[in-house]
Amino acid sequence: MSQDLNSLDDESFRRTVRAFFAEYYPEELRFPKQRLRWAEVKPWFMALSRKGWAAPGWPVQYGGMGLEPAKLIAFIEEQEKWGVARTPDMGLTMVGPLLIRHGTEAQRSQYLPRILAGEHIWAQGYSEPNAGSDLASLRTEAVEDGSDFIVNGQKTWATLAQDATHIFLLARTEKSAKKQEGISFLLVDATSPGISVRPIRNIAGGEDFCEIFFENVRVPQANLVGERNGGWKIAKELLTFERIFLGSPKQSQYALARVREACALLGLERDAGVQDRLTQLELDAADLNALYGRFVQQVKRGEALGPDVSMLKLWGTETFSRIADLLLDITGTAGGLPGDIPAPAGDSEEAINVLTSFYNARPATIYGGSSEIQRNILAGQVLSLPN
Amino acid sequence: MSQDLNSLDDESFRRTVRAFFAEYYPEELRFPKQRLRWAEVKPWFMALSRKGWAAPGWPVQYGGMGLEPAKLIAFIEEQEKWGVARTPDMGLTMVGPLLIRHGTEAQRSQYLPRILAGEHIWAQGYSEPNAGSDLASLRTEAVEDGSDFIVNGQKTWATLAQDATHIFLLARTEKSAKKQEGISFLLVDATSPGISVRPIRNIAGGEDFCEIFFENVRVPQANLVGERNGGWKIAKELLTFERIFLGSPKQSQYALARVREACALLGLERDAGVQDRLTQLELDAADLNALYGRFVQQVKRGEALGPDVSMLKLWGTETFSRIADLLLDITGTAGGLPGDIPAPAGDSEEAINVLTSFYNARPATIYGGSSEIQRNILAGQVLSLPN
Amino acid sequence: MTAMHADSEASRLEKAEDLRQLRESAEDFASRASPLVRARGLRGTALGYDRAFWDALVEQGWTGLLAPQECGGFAQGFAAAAVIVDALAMQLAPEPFVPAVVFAGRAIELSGGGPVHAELLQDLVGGKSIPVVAFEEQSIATAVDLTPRTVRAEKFSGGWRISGTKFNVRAAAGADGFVVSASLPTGSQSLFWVPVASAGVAVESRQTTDGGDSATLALDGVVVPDRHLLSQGSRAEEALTRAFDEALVMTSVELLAIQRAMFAMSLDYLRNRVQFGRPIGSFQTLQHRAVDLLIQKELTAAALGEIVERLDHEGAPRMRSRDASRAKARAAAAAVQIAKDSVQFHGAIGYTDEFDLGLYVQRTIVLSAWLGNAWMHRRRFAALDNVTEGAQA
Amino acid sequence: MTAMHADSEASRLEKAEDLRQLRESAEDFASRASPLVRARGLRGTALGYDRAFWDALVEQGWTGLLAPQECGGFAQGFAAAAVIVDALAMQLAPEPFVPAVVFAGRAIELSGGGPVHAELLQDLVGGKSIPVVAFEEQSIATAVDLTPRTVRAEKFSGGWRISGTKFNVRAAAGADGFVVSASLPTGSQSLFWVPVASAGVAVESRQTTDGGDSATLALDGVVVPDRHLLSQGSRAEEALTRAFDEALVMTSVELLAIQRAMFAMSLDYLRNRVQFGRPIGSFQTLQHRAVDLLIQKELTAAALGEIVERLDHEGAPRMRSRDASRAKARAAAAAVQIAKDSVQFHGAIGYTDEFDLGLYVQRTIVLSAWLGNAWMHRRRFAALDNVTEGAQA
Repeated sequence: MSQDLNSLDDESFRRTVRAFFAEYYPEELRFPKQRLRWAEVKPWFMALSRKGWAAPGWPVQYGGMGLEPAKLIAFIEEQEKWGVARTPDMGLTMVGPLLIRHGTEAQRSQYLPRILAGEHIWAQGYSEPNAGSDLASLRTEAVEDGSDFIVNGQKTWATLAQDATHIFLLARTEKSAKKQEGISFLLVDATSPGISVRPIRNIAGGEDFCEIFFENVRVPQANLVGERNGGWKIAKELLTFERIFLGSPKQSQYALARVREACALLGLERDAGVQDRLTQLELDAADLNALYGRFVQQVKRGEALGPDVSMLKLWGTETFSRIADLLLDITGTAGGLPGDIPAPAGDSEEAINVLTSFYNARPATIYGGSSEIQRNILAGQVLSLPN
Repeated sequence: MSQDLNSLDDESFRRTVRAFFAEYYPEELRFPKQRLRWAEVKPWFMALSRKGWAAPGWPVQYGGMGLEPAKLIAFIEEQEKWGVARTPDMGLTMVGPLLIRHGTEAQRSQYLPRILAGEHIWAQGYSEPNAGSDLASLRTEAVEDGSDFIVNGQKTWATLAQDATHIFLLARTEKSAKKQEGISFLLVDATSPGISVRPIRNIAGGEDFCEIFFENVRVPQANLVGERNGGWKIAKELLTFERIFLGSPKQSQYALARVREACALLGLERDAGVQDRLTQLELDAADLNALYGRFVQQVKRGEALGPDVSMLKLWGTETFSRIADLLLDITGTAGGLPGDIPAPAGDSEEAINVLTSFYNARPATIYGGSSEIQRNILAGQVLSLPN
Repeated sequence: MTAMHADSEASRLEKAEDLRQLRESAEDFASRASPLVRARGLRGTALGYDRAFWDALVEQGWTGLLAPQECGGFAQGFAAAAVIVDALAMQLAPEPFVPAVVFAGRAIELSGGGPVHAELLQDLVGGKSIPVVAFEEQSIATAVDLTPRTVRAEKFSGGWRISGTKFNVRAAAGADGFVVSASLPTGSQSLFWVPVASAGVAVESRQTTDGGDSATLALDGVVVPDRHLLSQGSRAEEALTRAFDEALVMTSVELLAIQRAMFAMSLDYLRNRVQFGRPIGSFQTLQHRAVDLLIQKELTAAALGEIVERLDHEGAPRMRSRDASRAKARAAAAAVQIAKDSVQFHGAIGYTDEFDLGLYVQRTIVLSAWLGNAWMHRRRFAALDNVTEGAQA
Repeated sequence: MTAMHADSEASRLEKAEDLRQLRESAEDFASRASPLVRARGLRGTALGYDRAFWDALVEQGWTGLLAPQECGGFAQGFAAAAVIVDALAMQLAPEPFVPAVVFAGRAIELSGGGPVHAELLQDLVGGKSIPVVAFEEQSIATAVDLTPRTVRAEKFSGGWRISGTKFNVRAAAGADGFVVSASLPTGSQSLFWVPVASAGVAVESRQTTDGGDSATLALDGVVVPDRHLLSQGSRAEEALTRAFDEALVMTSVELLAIQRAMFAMSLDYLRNRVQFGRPIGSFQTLQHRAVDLLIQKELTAAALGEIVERLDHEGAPRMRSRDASRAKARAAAAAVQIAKDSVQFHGAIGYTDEFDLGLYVQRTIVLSAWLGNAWMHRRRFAALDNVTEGAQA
């Protein structure tokens, strides 16, 4: 069936996809203002799963749609146009591609189908309280014990881990080695005894991130991905890949749409002061989109991404942050109110949400490698500036 | 007579000063767009000198006006309002106060009267081609030879040294010492054999700065100021003092006036995009003025200035630079033209000068300690951030 | 002249010493009686603050700091008020000192010296009543506008009847009454005292991001007696404008205190947090960013230094409004910048609710928007500059 | 479909290979024939450039890169033109390739296919004539405006009589004639060919900051024959707009080349200049600033990548204008930023005329303003976005 999709012309393909969205995607979840939890978005994911559309980018042999790049982009664009929510997608975007590339046959057959079926929801266990920007200084350790590892430690900053059934994590398996060299990549069942997950309330009042505590958690050695002590290379590969994802112009484009709506509701469409700033940001996003396109082409051609992909994450998140600042400015006296604020002078039902963007912009420049880390990477690895 | 001035009330004092300007200051030199050369401004300086007004801030005993702080500020304000040009003032603002504080009696009686008489024009010899931001790494050396030093080396970045009769400079008198510790402060007659001065043409087409070459130049040891090898401390004191001077809001206020004039001539007075930026910059300058006032109060109270004065130079020059950027933006298609550009659609004689501000903003954040150096000083010496 | 000069210098020194003592006792009180955990605990409660703590402020005499002596106050002026505002803000005390004592109190005082004004001020000073001002008429205002248009008052035999809706009334949930601006049938404006218990008053509260309260105040034919007309015409306009400007400056003082607190937390973190084997404060980019924040904080302090001083002197209303907008523009923008960069310095932990930085960030967001944000006040400043004659907005 | 796809892929690869070869030979030629010392020496000369070097460009066939084959050109399109523009800009060659070959040449070509157009293009291709466009009617324009208003042409028995003044005509001193936009008595607009030698033409040159030439062109009852009316009405409007947009994009290509040159000089200096015992490029703040410039340069390159490609395809004029303004907005702002920061990186030496960086800075200033600066083009971009129907500005 995916074969059929690939052979459609662009417009027919988009029409097919839109028709599916119209039929199955819940109207009330269109253009959600916050990240949705698994319980909210599960029915939709299951509809995708039944259709065989859960993993548009995976090869057909592993249950994906195997869409060719242009189709994949069209698929994503149509999702965005329809306002389709993001599902908990660590399994689809990170673990799946990782296992296809580095996993054993056993790992692939154990995990991939369950990701597609919505049975396994994955969370990431990278950061630790004392290993933030300096990720390689992590201390969570996995000590060999028979055919298992015994894992002890604490992870933090794990997105929506309260919904996760599984965790992929980095743990130290060799203490004496140089800090990057003693790290392994493990797959862990979140229901294993000794694991506790605690959502972290954030300053926006949300609970998008969690702490995960590991106390003598048994993890079979079969759950090691790649070489023992070779986890850092895999993690870096994932982080590089993540940066193209985190550098997508989507977040900025979405926020710009919110600013334009606010301008319309607040009568600021002809205010040159506001429009000058907005236009600058629109061009920042347009040129980000062009830069993003270059990296997407690179991926399409099957080339590995280099450290220069950090530019995307940097410019993308900082542009988003500037857009959020503009939104906060132009919503004037309502800036202190979270949630939807009714538009002024309105019989209309229209509302403006100010603070979600502002608060979302804060972690955006921190996680996935802070802006400072990205600039260090670019200065050292791309510009070859001296140490 | 200066006593009389101090006893006047503020308005009478200002009236007296203005009357003098009106009588003696050449009309065609009011509000000059560029720094004037000595030949242009000499007649005016001589008028000041004859009146005994050459050095408003010096104590009466050394031939100054001995104005109390409030009067001194009023004097400066009236100069600015009248558009009085800056004279070559290194002698008045730097060498004079320096000798009053650190000089010998002989040095004072030799140099101070001649500064007041317009006989001696001073230039600064600090920077070298390889000692810019890292000033203490300077290499110009002064080797003892009988009752003289023999000076060899090269100075650069010396403002208007082509007009100077004398040079105060930093030279290395002890090579083996730690780099800050082997430096002495010397007064040098610019007509000494072995000195050559070469104006440096800059990218704006001007020649405000010079290189000075020293080839076996004899300088009497009597021209040493302060302790031998103790020049760094004196230089730092002068630099700190210079920073309050370089951090004056004057430059920004002057540039803002140019922007406002341009807005009027270009019909941009009601353009909210331009006005939003202009207002931001006006507030930046207004708050700079308040901060400047705090340091002026400190000087008035006779307190030494600390490293926090670097804030003034930083904010002052960077604000000026942003104003220059705005001027360049709003003069649109004329941005490539140096000099005065006739205003559009005009029978009027009005003209706009775009590039002078833009080019002047470049060295402003470089000399007197670059913005990077100022931030280092503030981070280390004011915020005590670790090294 | 010389003698006068010496005298005024002596009185200036004396005043400075008084303020120093006030600051010492205020800071001592605030840090003892209002640790951060108190502010944290009050977030999202019904009033958003603690009436018993308000009584303690009354006890200290601070609710009477501005009011004239004939109303039981101490008429100490804004230099003194700023000291209290600063000390309370540093501890994030959520009690509505600026909304009630400054904004509402001054609006009442400046409205006139009649018996009702005196009574209201006595109640404020004595802690019997907490008044707040209700003047905004848009759910989201993008320009400063103090002129009432949609809230109207009409005279009838039994007094005045007021109808309309006010928005963004901060600390309304715990207020005992409202100073309400209303337009009169003559087209001129007025200020009324509207007790919260009046029939037809509906307070619809919602939580601000700092866990405080901001309400929509619906007035549906609310009847008040004649004596509740506090002022009208140009007097009402001037009273509201001046009290608004004074509240702006005092809010800027709060924002400066919060800037200081966030900056101090950041410096502390920069000095102590180790990554890559070094304190992160040794990284030059973070150092330079900290310097830029220092400058913003010092610009705020320098601007407020001259503006607070001028507030205690009679001056042209237009200049006072310019000053006030300038203060808020700098204080709010600098605070938001410091808040954002402080979170960035701290990384993940700075985004967690359990870390105290977030409390300051949340308050920053609320205060920077209240009475108009930096963008709005830059525009007000410019508009006042351009008015060369005639009425001001 | 699959076959077609493969074909177009093959032709795309072939084209890419052609461009690669063109780039190689262009860079080779430019660096050999136009070292920076040549550009330096031509500053402030009468023409601001070297007609003999122009002849060498003719020799290379580059003046004919865009023109149709029937006029002796090669119709290679803008992807190829961009290669030449880039190579010449990198060496700061001051010859008016974009003003003449792109802007004037395309304005003539798009105006029509008559004998006079062919003749003018042949002369351009063959180096006999260097035409430039005169369209600005304000000494300082703050908004992009291509509509002639004050320069008017009137028909009379002997042809047309043109009067009025054009401003900011770049490279006018060496031009053999002008493509002049003029309004007609009917209110519609037109493009005329005005040879420089015509009676009533006065060229008042002044030096731009890069030592080039920009003139005010006064036309005092200049008489031209009927056949010099190149186009009128919507055709004239479209020709001028399209040629203007193409010139904008090619100017952006020049600015990108200059960005690259300045950035490379800066990296070199950062790596080699030692202060405080370390290369200054090891200081983190300078590193991060360099990264921010890298991003600006790459954003320019990415934007131009898609925009130059679209220029060779027919598309909606409004989209082309949006693209062109977007290109200029980014390229100019990024170049000015890189220029300023490069001077800052270099310190004192970066401000001296004898150091080559200044040559690039001066050209940056000129090119960023020519045809409208970043601020103006952001506004044009936004205005085109907002036009949903009807005529565009």
